[in-house]
Amino acid sequence: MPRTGVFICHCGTNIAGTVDIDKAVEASRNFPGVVHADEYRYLCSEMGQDIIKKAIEEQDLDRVVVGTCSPRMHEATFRKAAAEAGLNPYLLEVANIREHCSWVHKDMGEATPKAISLLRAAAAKAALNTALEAPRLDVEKRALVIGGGIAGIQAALDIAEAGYEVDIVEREPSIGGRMAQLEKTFPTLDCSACILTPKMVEAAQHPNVNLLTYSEVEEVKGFVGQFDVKIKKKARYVDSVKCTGCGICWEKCPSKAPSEFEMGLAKRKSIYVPFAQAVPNVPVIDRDSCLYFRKGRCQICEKECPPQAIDYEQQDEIIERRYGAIIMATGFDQLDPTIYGEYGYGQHPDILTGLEFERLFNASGPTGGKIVRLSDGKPPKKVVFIQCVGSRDKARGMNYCSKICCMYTAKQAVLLKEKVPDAKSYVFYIDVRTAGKGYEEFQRRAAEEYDVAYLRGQVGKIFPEEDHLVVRGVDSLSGRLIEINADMVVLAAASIARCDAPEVGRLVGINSDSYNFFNEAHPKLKPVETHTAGVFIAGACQSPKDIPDTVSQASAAAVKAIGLLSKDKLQGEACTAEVNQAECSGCLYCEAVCPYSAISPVEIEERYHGGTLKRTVAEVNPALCKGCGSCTVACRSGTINLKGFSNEQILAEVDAICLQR
Amino acid sequence: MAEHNLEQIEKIREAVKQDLLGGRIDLLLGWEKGHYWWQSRPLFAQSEEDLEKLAWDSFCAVNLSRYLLEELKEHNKVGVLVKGCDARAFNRLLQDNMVPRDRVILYGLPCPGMLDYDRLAAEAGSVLLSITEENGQVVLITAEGEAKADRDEMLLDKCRGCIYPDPAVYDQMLLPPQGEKESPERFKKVEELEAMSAQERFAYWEKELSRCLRCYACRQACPYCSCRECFVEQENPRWQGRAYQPSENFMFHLIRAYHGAGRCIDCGECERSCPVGISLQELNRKLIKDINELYGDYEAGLDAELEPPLLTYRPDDPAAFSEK
Amino acid sequence: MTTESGKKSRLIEEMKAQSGQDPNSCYQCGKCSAACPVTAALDLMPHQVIRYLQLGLEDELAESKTPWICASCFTCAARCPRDIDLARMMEGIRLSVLRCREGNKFGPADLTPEQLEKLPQQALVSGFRKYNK
Amino acid sequence: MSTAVNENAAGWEPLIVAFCCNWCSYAGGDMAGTSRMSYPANVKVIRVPCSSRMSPMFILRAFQRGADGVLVAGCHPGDCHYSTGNYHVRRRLSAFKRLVEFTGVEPDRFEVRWISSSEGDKFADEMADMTNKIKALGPNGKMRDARWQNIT
Repeated sequence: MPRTGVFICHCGTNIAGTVDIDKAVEASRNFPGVVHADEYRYLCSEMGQDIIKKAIEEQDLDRVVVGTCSPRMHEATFRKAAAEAGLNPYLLEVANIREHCSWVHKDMGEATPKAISLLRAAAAKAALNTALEAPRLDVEKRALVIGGGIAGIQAALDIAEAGYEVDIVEREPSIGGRMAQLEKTFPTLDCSACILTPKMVEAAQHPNVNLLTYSEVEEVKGFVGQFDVKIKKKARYVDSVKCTGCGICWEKCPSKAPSEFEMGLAKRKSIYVPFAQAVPNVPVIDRDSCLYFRKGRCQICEKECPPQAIDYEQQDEIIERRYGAIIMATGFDQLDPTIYGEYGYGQHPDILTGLEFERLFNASGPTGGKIVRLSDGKPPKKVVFIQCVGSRDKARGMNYCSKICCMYTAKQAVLLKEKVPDAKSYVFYIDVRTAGKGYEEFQRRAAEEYDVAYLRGQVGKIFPEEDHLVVRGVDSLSGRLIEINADMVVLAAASIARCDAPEVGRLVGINSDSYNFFNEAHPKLKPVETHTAGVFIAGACQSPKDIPDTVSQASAAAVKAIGLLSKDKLQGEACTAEVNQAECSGCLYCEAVCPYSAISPVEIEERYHGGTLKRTVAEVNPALCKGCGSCTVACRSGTINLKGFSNEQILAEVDAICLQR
Repeated sequence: MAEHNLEQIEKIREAVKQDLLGGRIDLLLGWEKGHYWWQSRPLFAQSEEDLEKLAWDSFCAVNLSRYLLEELKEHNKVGVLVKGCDARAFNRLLQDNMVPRDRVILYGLPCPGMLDYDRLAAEAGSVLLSITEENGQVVLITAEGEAKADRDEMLLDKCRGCIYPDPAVYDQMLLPPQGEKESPERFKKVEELEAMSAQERFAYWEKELSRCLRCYACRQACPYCSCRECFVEQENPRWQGRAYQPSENFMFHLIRAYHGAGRCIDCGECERSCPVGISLQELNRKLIKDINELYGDYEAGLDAELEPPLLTYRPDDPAAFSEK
Repeated sequence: MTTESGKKSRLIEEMKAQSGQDPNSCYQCGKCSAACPVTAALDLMPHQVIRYLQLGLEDELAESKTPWICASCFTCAARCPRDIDLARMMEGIRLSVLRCREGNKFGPADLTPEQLEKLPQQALVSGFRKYNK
Repeated sequence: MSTAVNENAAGWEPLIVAFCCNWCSYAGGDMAGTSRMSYPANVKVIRVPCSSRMSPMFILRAFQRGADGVLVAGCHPGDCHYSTGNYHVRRRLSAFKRLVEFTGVEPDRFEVRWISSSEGDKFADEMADMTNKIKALGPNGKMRDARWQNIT
């Protein structure tokens, strides 16, 4: 029986509060194989780890059991400490007596016996632990960024600056993302294009950055360090090399279609670039509205194009490349407020969402930068902004606060005053949230210098009357009904996750929360990492965010990726499956269920009655195996076992945990 | 031995003789009469006079495919006579990579359904000397005289529920096929047990499994039990005790049945070979019924290309537990 | 729900028991008051009634006309972002006032024959519902 | 063999073994801990890398060693860290659960649940719900190995 040491942590009062530590230490002494039991207030601290290391050397321990917080929290810490004391890190076992015991059972009488049985199970498992070595995997020195908005661009530039190759895959014909649709950005009101376009150009020209626009990721296989990705480069029907971006084609093109970039408020040609400063400045042909593709006629763009760059025969192209790290920067959408019938969105041209109103400010936008009513083209006198449309709404919308609406509404109210001096803005709000640097000051200026009326309350009904819209709301502070004959209504619709986010997330093996935002590994300590090693997230795809937070997350994700790419070898998974080939009957059921195709048949020779017998058995490639264990259950005779969670260990844990004493 | 049996045996012998003597196979697995007239036991024929002992009658219930596992170790090419269930057993072994298809020649024998001696003896009432068969009737010849019985009544349990008497895979078909049969009562017993309360069901199985001697005859006869070392005999880890004791018996039979989930060909050999007559087939049939109901009809062994249901999945599979 | 004086308010506890609604989940956005079709006749706006519940102002609630005017058309409940069913809450207040304050203002026996002819069916039923508890 | 388990005298506390997958349900348990929820101490968690590591033998072994209830918890289908683990579990344990019930074990004694890493509340509710159901059912004599308690 290996010599086992048990160490129990008080965790201040987190554990000691409801678990009788001394009783647990006493009980641990008579577990089978335990020769040393100790406790300390903060085992994970420097001092705590030294106690363990000293005990390993002095007591000549070959197994260690620590009764502390969740293994997901400090298993790595204690394994490192054990390794420093010369004990193979995988000979240490953690009993989770905090999250799974002291924190969830208030009464000492219940928590202590449970902690003891969890410790007994850990000791039983530790006794059967074996010394393991994690395989060393090589790392492809190239990163993949999915999403070409400000988050993707910033992350890609940081990675490129660190000297690594990086590909940006962007679904739209140009990078730029949501930020390209903005006119000004809060709180400094600097023009969005002026700060974004240089970054886009820098990304286009950076030797290490490769733009794959109008492309989508089709398939991701492999694992951290060796992601094999298939990218579909959709056919643009324009030769990117020849095209000079002169614009003659989209000037002369006769057929039009609603512009996605302008949120449908304006039209674009069938051959188009989404916006003026598009990078790359190479148009794409939209098959659904192009006369040539629909009826085989026209072909004006082909005739008019000086460098003859149009190529109707261009086909979609699948690119296969290997990457070491992946950053998801897929951005967000805005809620469609038609679910709020009382606001009448979609039934009147002068009721817009925040993003649509933002497009009106843009010089190359649907109204050329002039703020006019879309119904009759006259400048609006009274504009009503309604906050929290779909946000903070448990019943019909999203339960969370979208974080950016209070600020962009204040910004739009200020811009409105500058463009239409005699316009009056009203903002129906529940709470104005201005928690960023310089945010509160900016919002107060909007209220004080730009005469924006902030009404604490909500709107019950909006209905058209003659040439204006009657907005009926309440000012809950004064308790009075408010009725405004508004010329325009702007709904600050919630920021929501992309509708296809779960599928895109599953491509790279990460899951999303109930709102379809990607799940970070830890909300506070690992905000840009995910549970899948090598896959990082940045920006609004993780939760609604403003530009400063998005950019800082992008750089954070970039640093995580760089940290990964800078390693020449990566530590793989130590707890992998292993076949006892003498007993393997070669049915290969394990191979059928292995999600990572880490198991393959191999021919072996066996002595049999004097002669030799050739037969097929299974073999595990430890570099590919991730240790899920599905093969061990598909195998009927248990000849394929999982190191670290072996059949013997789990049975021992069950036996130990069921002992009621 | 009925005359038509003699003709059939002659036909079979002719077919296999050319292959055996011609060297295409160096062993033939067939049946020969056993110690009693109502026993037909496996025949390992390697020469012409071995073939003289060849027998084909209504008692050839033993599943010959199972013997391939051992015989293929010593013999290069083996011929085997396969009824409907034996052929499906062969497909089962093929799917488990236990038998190389190119070293086996299958002689298909559509099966009329094998008779149950205990039922014949019970029907005869006194010492049964022999039987003859004509057009669906069995003539029971005893010391006191003769009695008639409907052949279908005298079938083995496993043959009464048989749907596929014709071999699903063969190299040569030696006798005319019979066509698929209806088996309305296949899951009758399962449904009866399902209708009981948990307590009653437990009492039923407790009584049944308490008789289990752990002789593992069921495992030895079963085409899906092809592990080199069965989990019950393993010491490290010690999955299972050796004593025949209530909880151990439950563990063995539940796990053995589970190992057959989506793999059991419902041939009934386990029940037939069980010395204490435990209704083992009902455990397997319960799994077959549930898997058909949950994940689509699947008849193990009919088509070796079809993947066993528990080795694959569909993202929108139903579950037998709440998924809310 | 403790009133400023800190003592447990029986009326409000009764209301919560009756209606199963928790006033604390309201963040006073005012959507109910904006949607309510009869605000003109109310002395207290719906969101103010909930505010009084939150503050435990028992006496003012007992005197307020609003719970009695509310015809439970459910517009507020349909639009409340906090999923509070105000109509049930108003019903709860009515019942609590009747029970805790014996404020039975108008019994079915006081109906005159003429009123009986003119009263629509629904008013009769809701009358019984409100008053005879 | 349903040994007359005399624990159902007053004060009997059910023993429930919960096998939780490391990536989702175990993390859900941690979340229940960090948010200081509470659930009965009868449930004891064993960590497995994925719910697809759950062999029916472990479930029966728990019953043999005197567990009154067994819960297997994994990620919601589609969220499995190993991509297809819980799809296989759904078929395996659906078939096994019905087989176990067929031999007389009450359905509530062996359950499977999908709990994600952010569903701390669901983790606590499922544990409490399971404990109550098992308390209602009483001690599980079936498949219990009477020799076990006095061996060690």
